Amino acid sequence: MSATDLESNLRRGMRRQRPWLVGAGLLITVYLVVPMLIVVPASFTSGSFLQVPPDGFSWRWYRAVFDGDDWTRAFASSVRVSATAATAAIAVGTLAALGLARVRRFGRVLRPVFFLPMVLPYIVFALGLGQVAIPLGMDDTLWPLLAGQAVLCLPIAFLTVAGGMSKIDPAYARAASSMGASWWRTVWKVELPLLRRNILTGWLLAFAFGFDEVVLALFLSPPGRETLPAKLYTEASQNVSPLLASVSGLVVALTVLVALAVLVTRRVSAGGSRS
Amino acid sequence: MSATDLESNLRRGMRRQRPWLVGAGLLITVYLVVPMLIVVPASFTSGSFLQVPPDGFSWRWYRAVFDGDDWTRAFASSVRVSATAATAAIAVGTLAALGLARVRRFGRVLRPVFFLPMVLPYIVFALGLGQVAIPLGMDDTLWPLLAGQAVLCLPIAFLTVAGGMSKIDPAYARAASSMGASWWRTVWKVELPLLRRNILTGWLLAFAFGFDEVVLALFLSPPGRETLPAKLYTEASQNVSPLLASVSGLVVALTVLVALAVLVTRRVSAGGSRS
Amino acid sequence: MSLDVEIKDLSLSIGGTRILTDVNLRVPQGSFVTLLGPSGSGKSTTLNVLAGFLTPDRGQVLFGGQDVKDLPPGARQLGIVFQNYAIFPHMTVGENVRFPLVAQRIGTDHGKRVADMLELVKLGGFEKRRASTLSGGQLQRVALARALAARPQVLLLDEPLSALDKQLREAMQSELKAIQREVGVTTISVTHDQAEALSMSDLVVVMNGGRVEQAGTAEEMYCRPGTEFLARFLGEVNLLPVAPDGSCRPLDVRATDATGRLLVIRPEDLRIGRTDGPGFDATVTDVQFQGGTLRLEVSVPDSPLPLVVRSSYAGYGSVPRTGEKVRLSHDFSFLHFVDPAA
Amino acid sequence: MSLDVEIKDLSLSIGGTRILTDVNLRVPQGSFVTLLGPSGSGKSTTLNVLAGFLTPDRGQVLFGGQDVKDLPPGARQLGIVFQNYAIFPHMTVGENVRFPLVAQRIGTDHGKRVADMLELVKLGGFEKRRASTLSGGQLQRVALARALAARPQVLLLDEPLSALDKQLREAMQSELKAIQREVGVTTISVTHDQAEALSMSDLVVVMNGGRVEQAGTAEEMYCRPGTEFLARFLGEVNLLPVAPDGSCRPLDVRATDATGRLLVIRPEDLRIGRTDGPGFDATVTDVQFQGGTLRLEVSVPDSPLPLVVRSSYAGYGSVPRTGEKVRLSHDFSFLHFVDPAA
Repeated sequence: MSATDLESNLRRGMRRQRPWLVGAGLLITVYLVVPMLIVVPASFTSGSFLQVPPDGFSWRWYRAVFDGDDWTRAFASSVRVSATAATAAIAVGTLAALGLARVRRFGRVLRPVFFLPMVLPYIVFALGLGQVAIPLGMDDTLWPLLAGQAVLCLPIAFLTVAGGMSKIDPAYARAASSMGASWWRTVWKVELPLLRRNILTGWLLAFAFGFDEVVLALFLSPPGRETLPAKLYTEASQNVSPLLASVSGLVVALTVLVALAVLVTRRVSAGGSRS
Repeated sequence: MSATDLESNLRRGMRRQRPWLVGAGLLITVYLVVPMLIVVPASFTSGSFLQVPPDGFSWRWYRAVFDGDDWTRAFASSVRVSATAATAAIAVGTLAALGLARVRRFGRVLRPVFFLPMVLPYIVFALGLGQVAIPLGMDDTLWPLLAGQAVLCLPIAFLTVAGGMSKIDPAYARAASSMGASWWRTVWKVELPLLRRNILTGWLLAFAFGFDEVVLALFLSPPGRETLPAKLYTEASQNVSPLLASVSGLVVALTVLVALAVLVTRRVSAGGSRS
Repeated sequence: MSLDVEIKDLSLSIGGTRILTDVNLRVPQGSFVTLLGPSGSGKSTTLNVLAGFLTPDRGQVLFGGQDVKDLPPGARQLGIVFQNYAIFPHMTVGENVRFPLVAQRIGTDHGKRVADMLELVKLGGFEKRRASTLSGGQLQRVALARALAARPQVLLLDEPLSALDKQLREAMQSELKAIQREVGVTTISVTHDQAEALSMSDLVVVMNGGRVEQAGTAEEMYCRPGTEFLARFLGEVNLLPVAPDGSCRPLDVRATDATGRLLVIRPEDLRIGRTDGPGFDATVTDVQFQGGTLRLEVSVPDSPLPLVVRSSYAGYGSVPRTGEKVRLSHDFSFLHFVDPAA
Repeated sequence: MSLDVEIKDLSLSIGGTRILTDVNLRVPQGSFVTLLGPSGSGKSTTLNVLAGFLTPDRGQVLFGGQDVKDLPPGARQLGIVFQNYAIFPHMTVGENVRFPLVAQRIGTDHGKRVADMLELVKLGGFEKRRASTLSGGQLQRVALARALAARPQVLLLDEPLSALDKQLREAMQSELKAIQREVGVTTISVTHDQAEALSMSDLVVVMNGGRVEQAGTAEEMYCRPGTEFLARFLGEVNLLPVAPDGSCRPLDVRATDATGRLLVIRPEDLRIGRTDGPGFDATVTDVQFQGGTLRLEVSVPDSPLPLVVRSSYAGYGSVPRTGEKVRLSHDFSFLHFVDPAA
């Protein structure tokens, strides 16, 4: 029996006294999931208006999504943008996590900087990027959007990798260096292999986050290459058709798939470290 | 000398071999801060157009913000909405952190649910909330927006408190319960006091996040009570005046203040636990 | 005030793994019992069942004859000293010790009781001190005062001294035992430290693989271990197989009724002397100075394994060297045998 | 192959706190030296300076006469066994042991060297095993094999046995020492375990408050401690003040040239006997059975503090009881005094 199992059972033993807190936890879960449970059924309406409860069941609005090619183009554009941004974010976030772990005291000061994008005023950021893009002649390209989304994904990517990093015994790096390994070999042969599951999880989370991002996409998408959320927003501010709900349903399905993938990698990772 | 100090010095000793990684860390910091450094100076232009570099220096556009009362009203509305949402989020997040810590094995399954809002398609969520609000007769009130923002702030609030919770020796709760304390006394007298700095930090982060949120605000703000980011967005999609930059500058200043407050509470907390 | 504790046929599985199997244990009222065993032997699990943090699959836990299985930890009238003390860091020493009194609504003059308890553990006047300003030894005392404050019927100690330095640990052993005797509370302690178990306990219970291997006084356990595991687990031992003819080389021992069993010889039962002394020839193969005693390994022509000898530093006159020829004699008042482990 | 190590006037402050003060140390080529001390004494810091993980403020670190202060850890030709072994969990045993060979581009036939090293630590054939499938004792062996693979000039051990169970720890002590002797590498170990330090080391260095308190062989340190701290730190001790007239109650000792100093009497220097024996009267106040030895505290009319006596279990015939009257005699071949601590 591992210590974790014992620990978990000890807590389970306490549970019987505390159904209140558990109940609260379950309620919160429901609260988080409810909005999803409203939009998705509404997308199966057979009527012409988005309403709760839906008016009959049909795949009508899902077929409509795939009828024209504008939605699929937006979907492809979204995938391309968020995959690129997630890759950039995870690369930078991993480097940062590796670097900051080596300068811990200084790192403690720098760390909050990585939370900045979480509290960054998105509109201000989008305006700033737009302004920078003009003199650089990039205002009609995907670069400003990519750069912006990469920044916004950075906290999620960095935190995931840094979380893994903080669980790696610093003695590993010290051991490698004492055996004559260069910093590069230490990173490549020791630290990155130990972090690989965190890196995968971080990428998936960053991708999911970028895929749903609206504000930058609206300000910075070049004409004709707008992302799915940007198109959704534009459509939604004009008229609320069930088509929006069906697109939303697809987005939710994709998000859930990514979330499941994250769960699986974490499960595998937890299993690996337990054995 | 504490173990942490030694650890930090051991890492410092390794630094000399790894200027590369440290350099990368610094570059990333610059990259994050640069967009801010563009928008804020632009707001001090004395000209009539938003441009980089700014055309001379003046407080003109800052005065303009406070001249009319529409911006200050939007600001007040934002503060009210995000303070309420942050309070709700921290209350729920704290309850959840306390509850999930007690059902660890089950909690491991539930935990990812709290990441959901981070990957939630905002537009879908906003549409869902809007749809729920209509039959409840709340579509003209602040309630849907408050509820929505509280959900979006939840991960940040939960993670901050749960992070603190995971550092609290579970023996404290076991000790309290073995001494005859009810679960309520254990929470109130032992766990909440130990978590109070995490709760404060979580509230500040949730507030800063909610303050900058655009999408829900656009969809769910009742007419005449739109929040600052919503107003910014509406103005920005019509014309890009330096007024936007000056408002943005104020928002950034506020955000930095909140971030500093977070830093101070963390510093104090770190100091307290070290002594 | 104090109750006897009994565990009957206790079994417990966690996540499909059997942790405890038919554990039986009787702890007389007011006595000090230590559960000792290698890690994974189930001693901590047993303590957690007694505390009420774990619910057994089968079996009974009786406090004074009453089954407490369905009572939550807080209703069992227990005092527990946790391994890392679990002193609430945001409270003063006084508030910590007062906690069980307030939680269980015991008595009215809490100030007096807190002062008395702190006096008992020699921390009189520490009421206002923050827990975070205390040393490890002081935390240990506060934990003991807090555990005893509500006049528990049973005191549980989870590796109570393992977080202390060697010097402090030895000083606290006597003191903890003295306080326990003064208060008279039935005490069950869990430890992996043999010296602590042997020196503090009225009764030692050795656990192995989720079962009780043997229970008895420290002397019984050390001098008359019931199994090979026990003989090897407590201290060092030489186990000499008894040949079919009853001889037990290299000793001049005859034990025809114990053929096939193992003779238990403790290192301090063997004497080492100059080559002109009594006994039989041996060659020193290893010498370890252990402060006050010498631990020697000697090889004997007839024995495949080296014998371990522990002798007082003063005994031999000078320290023998590796390779030196010596004479080995033995000195025991009774012969004890165990069956070889399967 | 192996180098002598010398530390000269080493001083180090971290965050404004002085950790090491004028540490001087000479480790002869091929010897096994243990740094021993209470926590916070600076022994781990000294090891980290030797490893190159910390840079001293002042002083020299010489390997074979060459100052290595400016060499990074990887260039010092060190082998280090870390406290928790730091065996890379994502590699096999073989890959772990090969790591320093590849990193330092040593030799060509890595497979042979890895196999040899695993043979040395009795893990032959374990190359393909995952580190995560090994037991604590096996991890310890892999760590040792990896540390020795690149033929280091100096081997550093950071609490090498502290993560092991008592039984395994004692078995590994002999084995580790044997491997060190076979390889002949200069070895510096840090430990807080006195038994480990005394039994394994050619030289014990006791540190206290960032300074070297005393260095010497285990016997020197135990029998002739230079300071009161050292006498109390290593094992138990009775310290009897010498009166102005040179007497040293309750013993019949005269030491007119040591007035004001403290006579060092180890518990095993005292003998306990029946009341009709030689010596002086004493009353047993505490008895602890420690397995093989008895630790007694006896009160003596003339001494304010009780005396600690350690006697073989067999010596007295039966175990004395608390309150029993006994006769105490002593038996030492020389008198040793220390100055009382300021």
